[in-house]
Amino acid sequence: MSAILQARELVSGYGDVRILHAVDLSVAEGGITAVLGSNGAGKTTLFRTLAGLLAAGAGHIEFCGSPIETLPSHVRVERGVVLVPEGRLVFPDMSVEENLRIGSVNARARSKCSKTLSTVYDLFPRLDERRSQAAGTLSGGEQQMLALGRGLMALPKVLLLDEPTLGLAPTMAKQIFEIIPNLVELGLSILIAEQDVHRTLQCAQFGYVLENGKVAVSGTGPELMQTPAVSEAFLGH
Amino acid sequence: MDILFSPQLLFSALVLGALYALIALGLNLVYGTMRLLNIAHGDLVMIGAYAAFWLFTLTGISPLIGLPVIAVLTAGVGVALYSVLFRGQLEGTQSVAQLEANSLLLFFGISVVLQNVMALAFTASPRAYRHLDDVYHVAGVAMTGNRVATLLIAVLVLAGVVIFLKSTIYGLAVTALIQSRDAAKVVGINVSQVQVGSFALGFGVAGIAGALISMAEQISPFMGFPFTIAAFVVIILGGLGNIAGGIIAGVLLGFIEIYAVALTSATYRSILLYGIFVGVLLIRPQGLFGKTRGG
Amino acid sequence: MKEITRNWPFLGCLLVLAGAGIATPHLFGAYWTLVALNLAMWIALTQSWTLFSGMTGYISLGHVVFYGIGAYVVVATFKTVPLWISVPMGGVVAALFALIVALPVLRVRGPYFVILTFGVAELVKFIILNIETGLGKSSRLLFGAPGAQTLLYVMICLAIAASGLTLFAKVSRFGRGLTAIREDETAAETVGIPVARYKVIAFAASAAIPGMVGGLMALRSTYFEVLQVFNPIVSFTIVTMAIIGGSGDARGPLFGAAFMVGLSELLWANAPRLYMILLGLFLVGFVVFAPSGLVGLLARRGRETSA
Amino acid sequence: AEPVRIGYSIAKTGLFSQAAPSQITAYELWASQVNAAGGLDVAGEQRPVELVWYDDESDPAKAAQIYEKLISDDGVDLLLAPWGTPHHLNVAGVVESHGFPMVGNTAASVAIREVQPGNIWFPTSAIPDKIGTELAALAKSANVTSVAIIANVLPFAQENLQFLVPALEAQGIEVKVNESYPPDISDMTALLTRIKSSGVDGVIALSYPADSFLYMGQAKELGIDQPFQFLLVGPTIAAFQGAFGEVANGIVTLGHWSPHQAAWPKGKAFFDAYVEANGMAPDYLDSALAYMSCEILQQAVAVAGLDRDKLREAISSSTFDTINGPVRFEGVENVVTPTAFLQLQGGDMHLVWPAEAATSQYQPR
Amino acid sequence: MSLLIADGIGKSFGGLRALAGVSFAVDEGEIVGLMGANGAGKTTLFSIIAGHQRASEGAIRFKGASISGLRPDQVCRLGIARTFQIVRPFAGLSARDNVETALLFGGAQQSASAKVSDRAMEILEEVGLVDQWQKPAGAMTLSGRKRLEVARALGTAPELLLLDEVMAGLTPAEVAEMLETLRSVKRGYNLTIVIIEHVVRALVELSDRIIVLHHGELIAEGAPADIAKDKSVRAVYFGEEDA
Ligand SMILES: Nc1ncnc2c1ncn2[C@@H]1O[C@H](COP(=O)(O)OP(=O)(O)OP(=O)(O)O)[C@@H](O)[C@H]1O
Ligand SMILES: Nc1ncnc2c1ncn2[C@@H]1O[C@H](COP(=O)(O)OP(=O)(O)OP(=O)(O)O)[C@@H](O)[C@H]1O
Ligand SMILES: [Mg+2]
Ligand SMILES: [Mg+2]
Repeated sequence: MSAILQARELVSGYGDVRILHAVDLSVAEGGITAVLGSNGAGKTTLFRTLAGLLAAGAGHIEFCGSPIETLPSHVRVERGVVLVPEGRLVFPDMSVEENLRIGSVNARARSKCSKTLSTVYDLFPRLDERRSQAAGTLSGGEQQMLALGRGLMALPKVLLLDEPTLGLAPTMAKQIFEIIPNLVELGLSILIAEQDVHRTLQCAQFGYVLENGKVAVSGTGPELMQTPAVSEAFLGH
Repeated sequence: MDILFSPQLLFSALVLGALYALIALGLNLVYGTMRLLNIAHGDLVMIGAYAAFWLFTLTGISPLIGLPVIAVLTAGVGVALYSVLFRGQLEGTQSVAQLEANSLLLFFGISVVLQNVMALAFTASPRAYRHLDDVYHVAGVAMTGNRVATLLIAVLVLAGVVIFLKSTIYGLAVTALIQSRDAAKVVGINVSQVQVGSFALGFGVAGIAGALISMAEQISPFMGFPFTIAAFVVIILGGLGNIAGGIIAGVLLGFIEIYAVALTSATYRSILLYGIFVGVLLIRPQGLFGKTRGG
Repeated sequence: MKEITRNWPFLGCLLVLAGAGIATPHLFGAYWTLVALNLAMWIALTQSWTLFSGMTGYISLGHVVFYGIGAYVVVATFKTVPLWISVPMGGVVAALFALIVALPVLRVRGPYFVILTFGVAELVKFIILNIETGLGKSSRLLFGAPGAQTLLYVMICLAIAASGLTLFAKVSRFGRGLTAIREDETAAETVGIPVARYKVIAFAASAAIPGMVGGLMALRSTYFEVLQVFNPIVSFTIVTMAIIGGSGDARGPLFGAAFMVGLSELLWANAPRLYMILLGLFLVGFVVFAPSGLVGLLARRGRETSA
Repeated sequence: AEPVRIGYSIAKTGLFSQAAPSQITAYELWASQVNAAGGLDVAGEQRPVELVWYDDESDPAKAAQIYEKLISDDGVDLLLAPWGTPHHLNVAGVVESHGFPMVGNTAASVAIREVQPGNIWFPTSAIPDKIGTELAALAKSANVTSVAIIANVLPFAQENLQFLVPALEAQGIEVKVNESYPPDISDMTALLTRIKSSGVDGVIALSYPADSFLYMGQAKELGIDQPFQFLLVGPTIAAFQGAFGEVANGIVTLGHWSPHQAAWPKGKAFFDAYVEANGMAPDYLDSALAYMSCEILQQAVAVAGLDRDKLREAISSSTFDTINGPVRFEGVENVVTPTAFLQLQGGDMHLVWPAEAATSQYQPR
Repeated sequence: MSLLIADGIGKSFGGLRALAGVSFAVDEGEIVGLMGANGAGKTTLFSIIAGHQRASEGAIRFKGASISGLRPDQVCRLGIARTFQIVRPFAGLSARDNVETALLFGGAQQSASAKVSDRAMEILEEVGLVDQWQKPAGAMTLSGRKRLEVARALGTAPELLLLDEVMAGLTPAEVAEMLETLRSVKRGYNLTIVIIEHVVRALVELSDRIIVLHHGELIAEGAPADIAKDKSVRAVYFGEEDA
C-alpha cells in the first residue's frame, strides 16, 4: 500500500521547547495506522503538527505526494487531512447541529453537508436527539461523539484520531472501533492514537511507538504486540 | 399620552434605531468575532463622514451615490489595519484577556491618531453641508429627505449583511471563530480570511454610517466617541457577536431614547438610557439575546 | 513578611520616587510640583485598579466613577466639613458605593463586565449631573483650597498606600485567591475560595483610594463640573498605564504611570502640534514591540543578558 | 529685535476641541497682522511676536499646569487666555500667584466676578445675569407673550436659565415649557413635538453648538414656526450657516459683535482679514472676543511695555479701542460693551439688540 | 456510618431529565465506583454534590447535615473535593501553584508559608508530577492535567474525594500506577472516594462497591463482581446483546 500522508524528519514544539525530534512516519492509503506512546511522548503534538495547528520547525509532511507542511490548516482540511482533536475542542456555545454544519465548511464538503449530516446522525443517534443543545452542556462522552461527527462532516481523506474513545463508555468505545473499519471501507485512511492498545493494534495494519518525541519502534500490529517495551507499557503485562 | 402614538415619534425612533443598529453592526463584526476592543470604531464613522463631506463639497456628488466608494475607503482602512497590526496580534496572543487588553491599547492609539490627524488636516471646527434637506409630509409625518434616505439605506445594508451572514456559512464561521480559534482551524475555517472579511465589512459599514450621519448632523474630528459608546452599549445589550440581537438592540435603543424622553422628561434621557442598559445586564448578564451555557 | 522583603527593589524604587516627590516643590518649583502631583495621582489610581482588575482579570473601564464620587463628596461638603474628614470620607463613600454595586455587577463577566463598568460610570455621572442641575449648581468653584504642595504630599501618601496595598495583596493569601479567580472562577470555587466575597472585597478596596484621589484633585482644580470630573478618559488612561506597565503585580502600575507621565511630559512640551499623534503612534508601537508590557520587556532583557 | 513670546494653552483635543479653533485662528491672525506691520509696539520699540502654545486636552487642571510652565519654565513675556470658563478660573489662580496679567476672553459666568481683580480681566459682556434680563427685554419688544425653554444641563446654559426665568416673568412672559436635556442628546423629536403643541410664540433653546445643530435640523423637519427663536451658542459658527442657509433665517443668538456696525470700523477689517486667512467667517462670539483680548493687550503693551506692574495698571485703567468698540474695565468686568444679541438675516449676522448697538431691525421669523 | 447520603436526587435541564430519584449512601472509608453510559448523569451528580448545580429535587447530606444549597467553596471547606472531567486547571499557574492554591483555601486553610510549598511538592510527588512542578498547567499534556486535577483536589485536604474520569487517556501501565497512587492516598489521608471511570477494569479493581446509573436512574448497586455479571448492566453499559 502506498502512503497517503507521510512525515519525514518532522520537528515541532512549542516556542523554544522542542517536542518532536525528526519523526518519520507514514499513513498507508486505505489503512489504519496507530501511534502509541506514553503520557507526554508527543502524540498530540504530532497530530497538531500534521493538521497545521502547530508549525513544523523542520522536516516535511507530504500528502498525496505533495508537500503540505507550509500550508495553513484550512487548506489541509480542504485537501482532506482532518483532525479529531484530543480534548474535543467543540464550539461550546453553538448547538450540536451548528457544530456539525461548521464541520463541512470546506468547499469540498459544503455542498454535501446535508447528506453527510444525516449519515452522522445515523452513526450517533444521541447527537440527533440533542441537535439544538449547546455543545458545551453535553456530557463528556457526548462531546467526544460530536468531535468525531464533526470530523466526518469535513469528508476527510485522512482522519487523524487523537484518542477518539477518551471518555467513552465501553458500548460507545466498542462502536467506535466498529465504525473505524467501516470508514476505511469507504475509502478513508486513518491515523489513530489510542490508549486502548489491544483493540487499536487489532485493527491497525501498522503502528509506531513514540518515545520522547522520537519513533522508538515500529511494525505491524502483531509485531508490536510482541515487542517487550510495548507489552510492558501498554498492555499492562 | 397621545404623543406616544404619534407617527412622528415612531419615524424618529426608527431613524435613530437604524443608525444605532448600523454602527453597532460594524463593531459587532470586529469585537464580536475577534475580541478586539475596537474603541476606534466611532472614528471610522468619522472618517466616513468626512469622506462624504469632502466628496459633496468638492465635487457636488451626493454621498448616497458615493456610498460604495466611501465604504471601500473605510473597508480599506480596516484591511490595512488588520494586515499591519492585528493579524500578528491575533496569531501571537495566547489568552483572550491579553488580546482584549492589547487591542484596547492599539485601538486607543489608532483612535487618537485618527482624530488628531484629521484635526490637523481639517481643523477641529465643526462642518456641515446641505443635502436632501427638503421636508416631505407623508401621512402626517414630517420627514427630511436625508433622514428618509438614512433609514432606507440603513435598513438595506442591515438586511443585506444579515442575509449574507445567514445564508452563507460565513456567518457560522464567524460565530465559530469567536468561540475557539483552535477549533475553528481544526474544522478548516480560513481564519485569516474570516478575520480580514470581518474587518472589511465592519469598517465598511462604519463608513456608510458616517456618510449617512454627515447629511443630517455637524461633523468634526472628535465626533466618533459617542458613537463608539453607543455601539458598545448596543452590542453588549444584544449579546456579543449576535448580529441579529445587536440589530434588535440598536433599534430598541433608538426607541428607548425617543420614548423615554416623550414619557418622562428630556432631563432623564441619559439616566434612563444607561440605567436600562445597566439594569438589563444585571438581570441578564449575557445581554438580551446572548447565549449562556447553563450549569 | 519574607515576601515583602523579597520585593526590596520595588520598595526601594517607591521610596526614591516618594523622596523625589517630596523634594520637588523645594528644588524645582511650582510647575514640577504639579507634574509630581500628576504622577503620584496616576500611580495611586493605576495601583488601585491593578488591585482589582489586574489580579482578577475583570477589566474595569469605569474606575473614574470612584474618582468622581470622591471628588463630589469633597466638593459637596466643601467649607462645611473640614478637608481632613471630607477627603477620607470621599474614599469611604466610593468604597461603599463599590460594595453596594459589587454583588450584582460582578456577576457579569468578560467583555460584558468591561462595558458594564463603563455604563455604571456614565450612569452615575448623569445622575450626579441631574442632582447638580436640580440644586441649581451646574458648576462649583472652590476658593481657598490647599496649595499644590500640600496636595502633593497627601497624594504621595496615597500613592504609597495604594502601592503597598497592591504589593500586599499580591503576596498574601488573598492575592493568591484573586489570581485563581482570574485563571478560572469555577475551579477557584471548587478549591474553596469564597469567590464572590473575594471579588467584592477587592472591588471595594480598589475603589477607596481613587475616591480620595478624586477629592484631592477636585481641590487641585478649584473648579468642579460633573462632566469634567467623570471624564471617561480617566478610566482609559488608567487601563492604558496598567497595560503599558504590564504585570499583575505592583511593579507594572509604577512603571506604567511613570513612563506615560514622563513620555507625555516630554512630548507635549516639545511637539505640541504632533503630541497626540505621536502618543497614539507610540501606543500602537508599544503593543507591537512590547506586547507584555514594560515589566515583560524588562524580564526579557534580563533573561537575554543573563543567558 | 528679539521676539516677544506670548503663551497660551488651547484645547486641541477633548471636550472643547471643537470650540477652540475659532479662538486660535483669531490669535494667529492677530500675530501675523502684528508681524506684518513690523512688530508689536513695546513701549515704543517694535518687536516681532512669537506664539507659544500647548494642548491642554480640555482639562482645566492641565491648563493651569501649562500656564505655570509658560511663566516659570518658558519665561514668556505675555499671556493670552485659554478657551472656556473653567480654564479661565483655573488659570486665574496661577496668574495671580505670579502677578502676571492676562486678558481673558471666552469665559462667561457670574463666577468670574468672584475672581480677585487685578491680574485677569474679562472683556465679554455675555454674562448670564445680564443675558437673562436683556433677552427677556428683547423678547418683550418682539411681542412674545409665552415661551418654551429647553436648556442643556451644562453650566453656561443652566446659569443662563437661572437668570432668564425670573427675568421673563418680570416682563410678564409666560414660560409654558421649561425642560433641560443632557449634552449627549441625539434626537429632539419628543421635545420639539411638545413645544409645538404648547402654543407658545417664542422658543428659547439654551443650547451648545452640537445641540444647536440638532435643534435647527429637527425644528425644520417638524415645522417649528414660532416667530421668535433663540439659540444660545452655535449659530455664530460658520458651519451652522453652511448647514442651514436661509432655513436659519431669523434665528436669534448670543453675541455682541458684528462687522456691520459702522461705529466700529475695525470690525469690518477684522472680518475681511479673517475670511481671507481662514476661508470662512469668524465666530462672532469667540473669534471676536479672542481678537479683542489681543487688541487690548497690544494697546496696553504699547504704553506700558512688558513690565507686569505697569501692564496691570494700564489694563485696569485705560479705555481700549477694539473691533467691538471701546472697552474699559472696572474690576474684572468690561463695563462698556453692552450685552447684545445677533440675528441671522438673509445670510448675514446683524446685531438687533440693544437699540444703540443694533445694525438692523429685529425681524420675526 | 454513612459519610454521604444522596436522597432522591433529581435534575432536569428543560425537558431533559438528567437525574431522577437517585438515592444512595457512601460509608466512611469506602471506595464507590460510579458507572453508566455516556450522558447517564454521573458528572451531573458530582456537580450537585459539589454545589456547582442545584438539584431539582432531593437532598444531599454530608456527615449527617444537609449540604444542599451550599456554594462550592463551602462544600469544599466541609471536606468534599472534586475533579473535573473536562479539566479546568489554573492554566497560567505552575503545577505547584495550582496545588498551593488548594492548600491555602481548602479544608486545610493553611496560611501562606514555606510549608505550603513543601506540602504541594509532596502531593505532586504522590501523583507523579513532581518533575513538572514548574510547568504552567496549560502546557501539560491532557493526562498530566488530569493528574493535576487529582493533586489539586488532594490539596484541599478532603474527607470525600469525587474523581471524574481521572484515568481516561492513560496507558495501561499508567492506569496501574494511578490505581496504586489512589490506594496509597486513600490510606494516607483516610479518604472516602467516589470515582467515575469508563476504564472498567480499573473500576472493578479499585471499588468496594459500584453504583450504576442509566438515563439518570440508579439501576444497580453492589459488589464489583456482581455488577460485572449483572445482565442489565452488561446490556446497557457493555452493549452485549446476548445478555
Ligand atoms: N502548549 C504547550 N506549551 C508547552 N509545552 C507543551 C504544550 N502542550 C504540550 N506540551 C508539552 O509537550 C510534550 C508532549 O505533549 P503531548 O501532548 O504531545 O503528549 P501526548 O503524547 O499527547 O500525551 P498524552 O498521552 O498525555 O496525551 C509534553 O511534555 C507537554 O508538557
Ligand atoms: N446544562 C445542560 N443543559 C442541557 N442538558 C444538559 C446540561 N448539562 C448536562 N446535560 C445533559 O445531561 C445528561 C447528563 O450529563 P452528564 O454530564 O451528567 O453525563 P455523564 O454521565 O457524566 O456522561 P459522560 O460519561 O459522557 O461524561 C447529558 O445527556 C447531557 O447532555
Ligand atoms: Mg495527547
Ligand atoms: Mg461525565
